Amino acid sequence: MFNSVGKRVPRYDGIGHVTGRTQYVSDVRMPDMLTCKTLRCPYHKARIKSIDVSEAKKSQGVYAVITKDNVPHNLFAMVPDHHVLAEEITRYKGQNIAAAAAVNKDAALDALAKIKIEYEELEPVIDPEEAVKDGAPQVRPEGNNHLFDGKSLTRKIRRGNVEEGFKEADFIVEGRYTTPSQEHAPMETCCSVAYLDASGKLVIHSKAQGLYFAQGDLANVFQLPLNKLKFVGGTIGGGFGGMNSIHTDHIAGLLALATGKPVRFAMTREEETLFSTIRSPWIFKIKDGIRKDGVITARHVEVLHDCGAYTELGLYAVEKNANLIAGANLIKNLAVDSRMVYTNKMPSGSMRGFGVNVGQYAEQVQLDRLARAVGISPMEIRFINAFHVGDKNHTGNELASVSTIETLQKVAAMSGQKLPEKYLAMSSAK
Amino acid sequence: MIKKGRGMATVYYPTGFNGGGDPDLVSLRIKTDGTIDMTNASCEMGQGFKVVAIQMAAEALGVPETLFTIDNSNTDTAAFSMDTAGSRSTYIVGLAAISAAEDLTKKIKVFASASLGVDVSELKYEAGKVFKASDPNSAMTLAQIGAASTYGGTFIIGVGGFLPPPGPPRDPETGATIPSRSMAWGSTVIDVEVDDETGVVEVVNLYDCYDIGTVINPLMAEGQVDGGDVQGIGMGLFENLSPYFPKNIDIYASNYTDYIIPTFMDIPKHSEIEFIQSHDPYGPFGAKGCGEMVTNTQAPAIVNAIYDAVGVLVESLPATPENVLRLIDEKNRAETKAG
Amino acid sequence: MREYEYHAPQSFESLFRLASADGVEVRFLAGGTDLMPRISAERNQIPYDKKPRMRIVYLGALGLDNVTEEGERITIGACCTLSSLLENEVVKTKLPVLRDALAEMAGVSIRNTATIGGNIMNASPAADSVPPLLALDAECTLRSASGERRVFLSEYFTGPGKTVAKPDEVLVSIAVKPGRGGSSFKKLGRRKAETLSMVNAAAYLELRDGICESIRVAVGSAAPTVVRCIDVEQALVGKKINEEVVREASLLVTKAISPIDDIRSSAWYRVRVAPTVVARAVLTAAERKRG
Amino acid sequence: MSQILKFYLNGNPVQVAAGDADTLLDVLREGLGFTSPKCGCNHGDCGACTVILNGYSVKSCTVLALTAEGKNVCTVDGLADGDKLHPVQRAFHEYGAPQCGYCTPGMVMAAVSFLNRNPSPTEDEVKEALSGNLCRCGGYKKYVQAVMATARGEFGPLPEGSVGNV
Repeated sequence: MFNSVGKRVPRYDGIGHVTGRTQYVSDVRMPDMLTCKTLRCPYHKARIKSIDVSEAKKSQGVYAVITKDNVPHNLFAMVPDHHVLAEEITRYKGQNIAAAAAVNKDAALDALAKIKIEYEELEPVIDPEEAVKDGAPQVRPEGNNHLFDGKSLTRKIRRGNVEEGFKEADFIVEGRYTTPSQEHAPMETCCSVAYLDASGKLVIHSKAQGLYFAQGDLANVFQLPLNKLKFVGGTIGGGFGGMNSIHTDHIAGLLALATGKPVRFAMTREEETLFSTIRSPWIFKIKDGIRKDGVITARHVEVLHDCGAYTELGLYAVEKNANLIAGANLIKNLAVDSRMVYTNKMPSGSMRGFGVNVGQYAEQVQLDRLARAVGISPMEIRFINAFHVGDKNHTGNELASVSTIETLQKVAAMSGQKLPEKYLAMSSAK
Repeated sequence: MIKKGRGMATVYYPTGFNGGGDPDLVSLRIKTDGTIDMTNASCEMGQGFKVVAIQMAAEALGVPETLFTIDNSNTDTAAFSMDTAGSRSTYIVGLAAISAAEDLTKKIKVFASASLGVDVSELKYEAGKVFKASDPNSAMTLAQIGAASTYGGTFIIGVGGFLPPPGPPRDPETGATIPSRSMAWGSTVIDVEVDDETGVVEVVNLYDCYDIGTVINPLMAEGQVDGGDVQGIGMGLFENLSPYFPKNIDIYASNYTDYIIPTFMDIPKHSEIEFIQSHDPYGPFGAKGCGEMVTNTQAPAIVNAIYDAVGVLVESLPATPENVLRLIDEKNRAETKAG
Repeated sequence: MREYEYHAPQSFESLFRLASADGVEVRFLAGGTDLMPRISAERNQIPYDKKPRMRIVYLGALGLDNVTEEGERITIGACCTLSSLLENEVVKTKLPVLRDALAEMAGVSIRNTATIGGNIMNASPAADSVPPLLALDAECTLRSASGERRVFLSEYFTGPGKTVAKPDEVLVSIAVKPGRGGSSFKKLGRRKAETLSMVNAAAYLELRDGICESIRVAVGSAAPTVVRCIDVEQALVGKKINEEVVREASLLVTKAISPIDDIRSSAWYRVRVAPTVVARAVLTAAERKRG
Repeated sequence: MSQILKFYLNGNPVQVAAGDADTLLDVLREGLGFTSPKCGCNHGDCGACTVILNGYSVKSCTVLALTAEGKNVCTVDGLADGDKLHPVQRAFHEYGAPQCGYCTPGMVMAAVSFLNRNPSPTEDEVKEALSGNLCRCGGYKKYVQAVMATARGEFGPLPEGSVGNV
């Protein structure tokens, strides 16, 4: 039926990969290139009482040292609330405060050592369940709790009538599940090389997963029109969502503008692991009602997302999580109440399975719990509650192509599980 | 003692940005020898974007994929892409490529019409050739068109785009909206062995069955699934930046010595992948997104398998030996107490 | 940023001259798999503290990479790489406990570089080569300008990263007697390869008619240094070795250890599983003896 | 401080200034501009910087550059014979083993070094031998399949003589 589609064509750049000729951002070298290093906050939260970079600027081999005062517009990210360089109050350990560009790494680090900075360490809040409480240390001036649609503490889904659904149930099953902080851990750490081309255009070699997205975001930071800012990239040593957030492009670009020279800013593995965005922690509480016949009659989910110090992609994760948290099951009576709270940690980024796989862990483990409560098998509960073509999912989305049942049938066969005839006869078609 | 257990998980996953509204553009330009330059600024990060994009454009034009080059390298020359995220690239770039191919064939016909002196309505395009339906010998190949148009001062470039229809604004009370029209589906069965004296869990067998619609390139899709399995195992068993959170985050992993991701030795002894035959009504050639869903089933399937093996429920990821052993101890204490 | 200088002395005389300088921090370099990452990390930090110049003295040109056998005594040069030992016939046939450990240390490419002397001199409580050598009652030979001295490995470590070796003393070799007993090493890592031990243990025991005549047990990653488990040993000497007896005795390992919470494992877990790891090492050693 | 370092790189004599505490990886990438060995961790954990040193695979970020004096270093650049790829390279490509490709040069070198020593391995031996090379995109599975296929001779015989030997 198809000619090209469906063929096992080897990757376009595969020969480059196996010969080592593929050029990644971290391989880009320019003549006269400077190296950037940054001064990062050593505390979870602190007030910068004073900062003096005058000695650092005089340090040998240094071309520029910048702080927030040198950033045309100090906010970036999808929800542009993240500071490029820290303002008076730092919000997480490792937050960038100042950056130096110098002839080499040693000179850049030597310069940073000469920055005179006075901190007042402030009480941070790390635990999201503490952060939501009244009187918790404030992560941001707007408060720790995110207000959805500008007013609501919770992001809601309501379908059917949950109370009625619980009444219909033979068993009520509750569970609480948590997921930790995870790092994307791409093999290539985040790296940028920025320079001004012959026309004066700022060119940034970037690991961004979305070159245009980063371009738009940083045009605002640099206050440059799009014809004066070019992003180069598209071949990166792994992203997994981590490169949807900007970690080095902004600072490398600012330093290239400040020095007129090519500037390379490559994070060490330690910086990547500790200070880049992460898959941030989640807490899920699920209460389900289920009938003896295995039909889930009602579900109430409470979600708390620990967003870290800035919004980055946390809000998007909460939205996506809420839409999918009830899982691949037809649940007629559903309530979801999601909250997002800020804490003094590195911010929540997107990570493969973004907002969804954490919820699906909770939901799928809870589903087995339900099966055990009723006394049916894990396979059975999934067949019984499966979506069919034309069903509406939990956000009212009509499902066009559905195959829970088919994947279950196949995976049962693959793993040598014999299914009862009635499940073999089922189909997602109604 | 080693205890065996089996667990499973079933998931579904939207293709594209939450709520749609995330466009991509594609351009297709014929060169003087009939080869084709495709551009779109999606990111090649190992998923196989480039080859998959080319295969879809090749399919749409009915020509071999060897004719193509692809430029995704910068914001000056590559057509707009919203982002490479949300399991969207195959789907949205594919639909944009189909649209660009349609535009290209339309423009080729117009050009050939003048060159051949045949009315556009009498021309057909098939497999890299424009010809008169009633007289196939009256024809031009892509190479002829590329050369004649370029040297004749006509720029033939097919452009197209696709915008996943933006969903209605989310209702703040009910949450009703349309996150995506296309959903991918999947189920995984995992067999584990749990050492009940140390809490060490090993994934022994893994069976994945996914519906990602039409599989554009099985080699790349299998790679995504294999990689998803390994990341899922990492999430299920190992990965935690600060294991003492929320008590504190001052003991943390800062490198690959401490932040443990799976190695060659940690992959299942046996694993199988199947894609079921399926066709998405909206996706390019029936395809849906694949990249993210494939790392969603492993953690819950592992946790369910651990329960099957030793009767303890890991409610906080990851299922490290320590977490599993604590739960086993608690269970044993509770059972002793219950007598 | 501090300064570094590198030397590759071709003789011990020049080595000792280099080692006895004032005002510099002398570091001996063998394979470098531990030292180089430390140096690279240091060179990426903002240099707030003024540190003295580091003098890196390479030991690779001094011929310390041989395994020799003299009667019962096997002497291993400190600069033998882990891979060379794994491939060594003497190690393969006569020191199975060391072989066990070597095979589970890091991965091939690190073992191709890393040396046994380096693993000892790091004095990490998690060093995998140390429990086997302790179980074999190894003896270290240190050499300095004033001559050689021998120190039993059991008296070698004074704390994490600390040994009895003086700054100008070089570990040149490690000697063991394989003995007639059975031996084994067990490791509990966070994953199955290329990983540091959460707890490890090695055992050597001599059996006669199923009775334990002599035994040495060492456990790692559970105290400031790798430690001998004297209580476990005493509880087993003179006993008929079976699973029950070994498991009972292995519980006493908790008297020898004082673990901490770290990124790899909590103290609780180490205390909880140390007896299991020790028991498994002892039982496998006994099994091998019975063969 | 820095010193002049002389060694053989892919069979050719090279001479380069090396800092006294520079790693072999630093010198290959920064001193000589050979960017095929990748820096993934600079800590000896990931194996992206794997090269063959006197016949043995090593993680070049753990090797002090000046210790390579007079030695033979082989990077992935030295494997192909003109356009003719080494069987391991062909196998990796055709089996779709690399994904983002950042771990691939190191993986190739580890596999080549391993096959030189053990030309007919079992799957378990392959996994053990490559376990020091991390990959975050892929599932390792296709790398194992590709090495096994190479060992079976699917991509022709391995070149005579061991790579990177003196």
